[in-house]
Amino acid sequence: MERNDIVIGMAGSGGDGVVSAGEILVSAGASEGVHAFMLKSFGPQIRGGESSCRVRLSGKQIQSHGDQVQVLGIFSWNDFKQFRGEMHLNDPVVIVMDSADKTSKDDIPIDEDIDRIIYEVPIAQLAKDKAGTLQAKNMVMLGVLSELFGLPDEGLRDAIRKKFKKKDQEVIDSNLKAMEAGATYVRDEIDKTDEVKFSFTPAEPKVLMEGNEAFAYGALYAGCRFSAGYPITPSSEIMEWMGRELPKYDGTMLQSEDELAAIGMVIGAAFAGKKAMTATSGAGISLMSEQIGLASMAELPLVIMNVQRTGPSTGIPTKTEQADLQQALYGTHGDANRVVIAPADVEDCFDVAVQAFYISEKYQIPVIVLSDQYLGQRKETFDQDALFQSDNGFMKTIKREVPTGEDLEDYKRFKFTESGVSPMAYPGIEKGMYQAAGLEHGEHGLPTSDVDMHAKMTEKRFRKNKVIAEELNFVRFYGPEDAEVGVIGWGSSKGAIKEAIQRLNDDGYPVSAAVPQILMPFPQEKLEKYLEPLNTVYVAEMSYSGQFYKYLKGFLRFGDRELKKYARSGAAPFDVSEIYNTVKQEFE
Amino acid sequence: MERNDIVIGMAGSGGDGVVSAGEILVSAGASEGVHAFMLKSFGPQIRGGESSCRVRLSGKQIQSHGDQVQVLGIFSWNDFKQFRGEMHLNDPVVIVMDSADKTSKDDIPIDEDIDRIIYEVPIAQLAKDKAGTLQAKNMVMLGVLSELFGLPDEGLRDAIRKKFKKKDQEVIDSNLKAMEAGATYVRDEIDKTDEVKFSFTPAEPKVLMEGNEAFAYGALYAGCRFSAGYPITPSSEIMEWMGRELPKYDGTMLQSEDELAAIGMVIGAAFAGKKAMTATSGAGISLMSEQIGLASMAELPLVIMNVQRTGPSTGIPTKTEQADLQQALYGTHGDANRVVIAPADVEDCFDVAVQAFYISEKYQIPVIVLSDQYLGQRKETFDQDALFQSDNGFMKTIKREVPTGEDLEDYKRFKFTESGVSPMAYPGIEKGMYQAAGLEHGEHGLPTSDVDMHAKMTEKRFRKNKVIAEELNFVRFYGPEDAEVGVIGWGSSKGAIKEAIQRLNDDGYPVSAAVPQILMPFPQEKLEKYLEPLNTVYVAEMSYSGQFYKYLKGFLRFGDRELKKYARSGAAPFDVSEIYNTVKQEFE
Amino acid sequence: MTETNVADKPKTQFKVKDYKSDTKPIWCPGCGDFGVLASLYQALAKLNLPSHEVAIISGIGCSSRLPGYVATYGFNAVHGRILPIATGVKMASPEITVIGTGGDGDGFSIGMGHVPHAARRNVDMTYIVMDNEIYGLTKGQLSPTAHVGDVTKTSAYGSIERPVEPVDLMINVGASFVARANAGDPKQMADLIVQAIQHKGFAFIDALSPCRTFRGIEQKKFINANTFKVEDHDHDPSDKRKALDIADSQEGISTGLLYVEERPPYDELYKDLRDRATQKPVPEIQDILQRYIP
Amino acid sequence: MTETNVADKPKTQFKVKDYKSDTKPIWCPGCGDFGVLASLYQALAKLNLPSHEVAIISGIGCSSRLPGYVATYGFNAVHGRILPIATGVKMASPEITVIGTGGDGDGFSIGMGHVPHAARRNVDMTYIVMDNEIYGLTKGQLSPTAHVGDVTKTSAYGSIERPVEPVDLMINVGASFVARANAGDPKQMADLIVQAIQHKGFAFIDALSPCRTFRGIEQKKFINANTFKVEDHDHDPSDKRKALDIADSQEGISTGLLYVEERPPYDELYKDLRDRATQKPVPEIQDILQRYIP
Ligand SMILES: Cc1ncc(C[n+]2csc(CCOP(=O)(O)OP(=O)(O)O)c2C)c(N)n1
Ligand SMILES: Cc1ncc(C[n+]2csc(CCOP(=O)(O)OP(=O)(O)O)c2C)c(N)n1
Ligand code: SF4
Ligand code: SF4
Ligand SMILES: [Mg+2]
Ligand SMILES: [Mg+2]
Repeated sequence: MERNDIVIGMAGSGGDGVVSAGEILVSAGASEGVHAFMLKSFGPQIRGGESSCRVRLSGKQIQSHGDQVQVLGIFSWNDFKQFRGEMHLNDPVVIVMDSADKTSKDDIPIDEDIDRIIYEVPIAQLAKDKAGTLQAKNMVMLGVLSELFGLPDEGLRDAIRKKFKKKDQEVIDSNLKAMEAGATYVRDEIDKTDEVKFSFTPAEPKVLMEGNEAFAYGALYAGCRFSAGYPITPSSEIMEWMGRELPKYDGTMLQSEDELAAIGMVIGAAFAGKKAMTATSGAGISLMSEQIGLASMAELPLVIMNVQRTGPSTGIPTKTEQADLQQALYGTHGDANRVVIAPADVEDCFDVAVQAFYISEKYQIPVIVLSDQYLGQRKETFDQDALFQSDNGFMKTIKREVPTGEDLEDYKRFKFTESGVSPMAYPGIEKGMYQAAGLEHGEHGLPTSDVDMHAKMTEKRFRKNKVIAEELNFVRFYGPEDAEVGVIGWGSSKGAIKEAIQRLNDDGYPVSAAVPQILMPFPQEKLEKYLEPLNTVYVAEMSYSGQFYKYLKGFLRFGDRELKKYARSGAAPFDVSEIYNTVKQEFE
Repeated sequence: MERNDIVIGMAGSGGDGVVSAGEILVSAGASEGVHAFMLKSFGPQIRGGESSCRVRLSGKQIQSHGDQVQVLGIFSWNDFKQFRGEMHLNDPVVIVMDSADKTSKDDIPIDEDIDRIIYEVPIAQLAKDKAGTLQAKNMVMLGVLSELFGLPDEGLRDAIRKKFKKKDQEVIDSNLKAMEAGATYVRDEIDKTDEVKFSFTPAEPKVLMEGNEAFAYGALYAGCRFSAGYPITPSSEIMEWMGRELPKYDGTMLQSEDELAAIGMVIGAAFAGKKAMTATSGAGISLMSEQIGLASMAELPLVIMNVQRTGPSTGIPTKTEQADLQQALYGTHGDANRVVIAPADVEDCFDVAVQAFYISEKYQIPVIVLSDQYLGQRKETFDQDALFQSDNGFMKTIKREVPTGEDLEDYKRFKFTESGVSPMAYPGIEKGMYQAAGLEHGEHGLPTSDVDMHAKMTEKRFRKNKVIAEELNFVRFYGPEDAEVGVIGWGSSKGAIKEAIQRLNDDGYPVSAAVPQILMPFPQEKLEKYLEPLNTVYVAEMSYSGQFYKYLKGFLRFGDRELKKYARSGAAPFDVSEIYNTVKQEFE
Repeated sequence: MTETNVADKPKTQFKVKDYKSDTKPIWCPGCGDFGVLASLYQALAKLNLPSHEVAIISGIGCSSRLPGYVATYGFNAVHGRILPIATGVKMASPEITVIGTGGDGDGFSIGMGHVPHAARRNVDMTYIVMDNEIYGLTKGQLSPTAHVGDVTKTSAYGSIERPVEPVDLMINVGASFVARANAGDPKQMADLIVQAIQHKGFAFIDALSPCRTFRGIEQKKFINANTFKVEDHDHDPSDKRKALDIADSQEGISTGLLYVEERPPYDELYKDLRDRATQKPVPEIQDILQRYIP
Repeated sequence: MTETNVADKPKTQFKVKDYKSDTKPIWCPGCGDFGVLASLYQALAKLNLPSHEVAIISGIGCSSRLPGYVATYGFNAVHGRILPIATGVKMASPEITVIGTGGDGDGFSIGMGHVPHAARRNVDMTYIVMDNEIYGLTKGQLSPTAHVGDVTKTSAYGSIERPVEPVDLMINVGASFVARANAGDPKQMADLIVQAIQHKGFAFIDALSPCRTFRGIEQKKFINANTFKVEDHDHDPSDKRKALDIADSQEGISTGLLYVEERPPYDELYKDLRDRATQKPVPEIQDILQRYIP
């Protein structure tokens, strides 16, 4: 069976180079214009432990890591075990394994019910013989896979050359030889009995990026020139990127002593007039919560990226979840207004970065961006011209409004205005001197404990929400307008939801979905309109307690229609079939 | 008009001793068995600035600071200005003022529409003449008020004696003389034209306490022997109380370097087997949020008191608000289970302390107690036998379940059980050794990144909620069962709500109210039953964004009935008439 | 500061009154912080710094109310975060004169985690701690600089904790300018503030600023009776060991410039870093995309 | 520990294997932390401490995984909070032997705010920092003990920050026992851990523990080549100035016991405090109520 969509899983130990192989594979795909997607996963070992990757290649636009793994490349069954829970296998599954692994057929750690077609290849042997080093095992595997399933082999060779371009020609040659040995072995020794065959039409190369890179790049593009952070998985790549790039563009990246200092430095820079941001995760965002309240009170524009991981507490730092939503919405004491916005795919991380800076600068408010490990650390392709034109056509960059001549006569930093936004001075601007404060204050910024002033200022700070909601209310909708059953999700779940809806529609089910990009202020009108035709609505999210579900119930009028929760704890992202099967039940 | 309920306001500068006078007044009331209530309020000045107090005395059980001020004692109109916003005056208002204040009648800073009866008394003069010191001005004022309005004068004299009992007899005498001078002046010089006359029947002396004291006392009673904290207004009295008392009972109070350390020390002590707590407010609770997640993940029993103040950020440290609710419910990353419970009056602070330790120890979960400045720093009376028998009959103290012989053979700290609670060892218990962690873990406590184990452990941690909700679901209900309009409120708003309901019922309106004591897990069944007869429901809270309203909407089925929000920013607590007037509109 | 044209203007001579804001201090009569404020006005005037080119960052505490009384840019932030916020301001706008002002609790209890880092980075700022050995604003609890035996609201039976020694600490963790001054000696204080602001790098002043309300008049008397000036002792502030010796002197509390070291400040080091980063040609931002096309 | 009968039992002689848990370390081959772990087993056995009377508190980092490998009570808590949590354990249960183990980032970056306070209080515990001058667990970012010029994932153009000196810092802020040891010398390390645990008060060990993965074999070689033992130099650890001198020695990295001071630990001071609090008769808890009836 020819197909233009294939999901390949690989597992082995650190030395097996599983993740490198995956990277070469997606890079090869991208260079031949194939849509590619890659997830990696590691065991607890710091280095040299088990690792796995899942690669999806497709001729058509893809939105997720896909679903069941069709092809499994195994260096060691023992290493695979660690990933059993997250790698759901297709039935039948095609397996390429190193014949050096002597696990008996009966002990292979996959579900008994799943049919399997197994090709044993002396991978280690070939690597040693043909490339002279066991390190080339992954190249042999790539050769085998490529030959067996028709992967973009020219791209593969290119990608290998690029990967080792800083090494000697010798290294490149021996890796290419190893790949070739794998392919030759297939041609000479293997009788293909499975039906998996990838077919694709080469096209213009695609961009291949990780979400964290896309976000950092978007921030730079938006004019961010100050970033402070403290390393934390899975967000560190953002500060590392910033640390390399910002100094080139007259910017500053500081590694602070902790997250309290990171957000403090960002607050200082924002007060000083710079577009500033920090990125963190898990524990880090909780530590920042006090000063997020300060930014809210002092109406400072800044952007805080939270690449969510599995929680609570330290949780599982290397895995994903969507359970920091409530923390983003409410995680500080007092009525502290802020904006929360969530990217839905890698390319969207760029767009959302641009929008986050736009909103924060224009409305003088902290903007929290909710990405997650699934989004931040996956590799995904998109078209070359997609980046600088966002899905919702929004790619504006601005700088905050400063007070002008007249304002400066008796400068009121927190002047009551219709929109709630007051022109903002910063050190260096003559006559703009004022005192910023976490204390409640009057229009000039001076502390007050007056009951009425507190009421008025609170109202001012929240007034912005209406204006923001008018300007930014992007929601992704999928499926027919007259659907009966709807799915609402957010952030990184978009991919699985979108694909599930497509599949359901293809199968004749009247189902639609809505994925809001901005979560606070919420695009209420659009969502209420979306609800109109629906009888049943599912809220799908990777949070056991159903944080999004509770949030939506807080203000959306669901009326009589049935509201269902598809909420589960995270660590593994949604599979397409999970959403598909859940929603399909409605029609049974 | 004789009345057995009077509200007296006083304002002056620091040196005027306004707050002392108030304290003497409530103490006098309490000692004569009168119900008493006192609020104090200060201007921004650290010392010597404006201050004010409001004292309510009543022959019947009271629930709040009452409503409009009937009698105003003024040392200086200029100082009064600061408190105009929070002191709502009765019409007519009776004013006793120092004739030394030369503010012209027209410039008196009170609402023009309010009728006033003014008595001018040479207060400073009398103090100097009769007691030889201006410091006795407040005593003169007390004498005047007592004589004019029939306050408990024997009690007053007693209270003065007690107040100065550590001073010389001379001091006592001169203060008594000053008071007498005030009374004499009234008898000799004043022609009473107002109708305010307080009448009361002396009874057994009442207990007079502040909420912070009651909570600290309750914690000690519950067996708490470890407390760590960092000073912060308006919660510091709790750690100060603990610092004085705990060492007497073999306990420990540590002042930590910050709130991160405070909660850390408490976590250490809880891990070590002690009943432990901390108290904080505002910024402090936000700083603790990371480690609240740790306690949730490691299933550690501990109690965190948040005496809420006006926020966000530093806000107004000396004033009240109810806007930390969402922070308490959700203020950390990840799905971190915890219990949230809110006392409703001073005596309830004691009860809730006992319950908080009961829940935390029995269910091994962090318990957040939400008090506020209005509750923590007010003085309120209650009957002598009220304290050790709580409103809901719950006054149990327990200690956590430790593993027994069999459990210890292969001790599983996080063993899956039906209730979600697993016996908990601590250092010193043989064979109980385990590793606690903020990382996701298996039954033995060892770190895991397994998707399924994360799902099972998350479920385990949340399973407790069902059992807790069965055991603790106390709700205060007021008004008739067949009411048409209902009010739901929480925490310190209880007083104003209860009194408003009484007043509305007295006036013939079919209105009821519900005030849940435990907010998470929420007493859902009881509340849903409560909703049944109602056509309209008001959610009343001191939070601009309507945090409680949104929370309730997240899971309560309100059906067709109209749901209304009475949500306003804080700084001033609810007046009875505020609730009364709002709800009464329903019938107009 | 590329957006504003700070340097081009002819300088006028500013006076103390130009630095006074319209707000009246909320401090208690007799509070040492008045002295520090007065000295700061003096120092700013002496340096003739345009108010809009100065930013004063504070935390929370009586002392941290100071920025409100100065007509420069001010930020009365949250408790304990003066140093990170000040670092952010300075690194974002190196042209601005950055001053941090706060209390002993703000700086050495909750803010302690930032002290060694700001010092070792040598952030170019002046940090004045008004040390009254008590928590003033919260009404009298134990401070990290209070002494063993001190009875306060939270040490009812006397403190059992060895105090933090601000000057020792600062010298040890890498502050490049360390001074101590008596708030009751405005001339010395103003002189030291001038030097601290002029110093390129992290300058710390331990301002002995008595709390009349919670430490009584005795504290002030003690300070006045027990301080001596290092100038009178022929002290060489460039010698670290000597600085530590005189900081701990048995003869009393040393005041004056105790330690100073010339060392490039953080913003200058960062400029060099940018030079290294731009040695190779830097692409247009839009062209970074090319790197991601395999 | 009133609930358990710790002291009454006849003591058995424990062996290294009694302290090993069933969990296999996740550390990379060649990681210095293996050496520290082995030494800790040795030290516990030498001291013959019953495992249930020991609690090891760690933060987050490669090094902070250590408690999982020891069959005592353990707490793998959150990043940077070893010292407060350990203080809580010790003050709640003074009978328990409390050990803190973590990384340089955990201790001196995010955990810095607690260091001077635990030290000056003299909390009776042993704190071992596995100093590899890098962030291991998060895969190679700049650490506060890294050197100027070091290129890491977050210092692409070389670090511009003067490093924290753990030993200097600890001596200065009041630690009463300060040692440095090479993880590659298990005998020295084990000896020092034994002394640290025996010491009454806050004992710190700077464990030079190379990170093979992010610092390469060179780091280990450098340590082995450049350390010397203070025992060989006739060092007097009770002399603070000498301790500071040898800590900063130009001849190489000094190891061994650098500084020690006898001073009552926090829990003992607290016992005295309780004595003071109970000098006057203490009412039954129920009777406290009487105080509130006027
Ligand atoms: C996070 C946090 N914790 C506690 C407080 C309460 N608080 C305000 S000021 C202060 C300490 C004041 O002492 P200090 O810093 O010495 O300043 P001083 O008032 O003595 O000048 C404290 C604990 C706070 N505002 N924020
Ligand atoms: C609050 C918080 N911030 C950041 C992290 C991410 N993090 C985990 S370990 C670590 C530092 C590791 O370095 P170190 O403490 O030196 O330990 P090592 O791994 O080198 O032994 C960091 C930043 C975290 N877990 N929590
Ligand atoms: S309380 Fe002390 S520090 Fe605060 S203003 Fe008054 S005297 Fe100054
Ligand atoms: S990364 Fe470094 S510190 Fe961590 S286990 Fe590996 S060698 Fe050890
Ligand atoms: Mg102070
Ligand atoms: Mg390290």
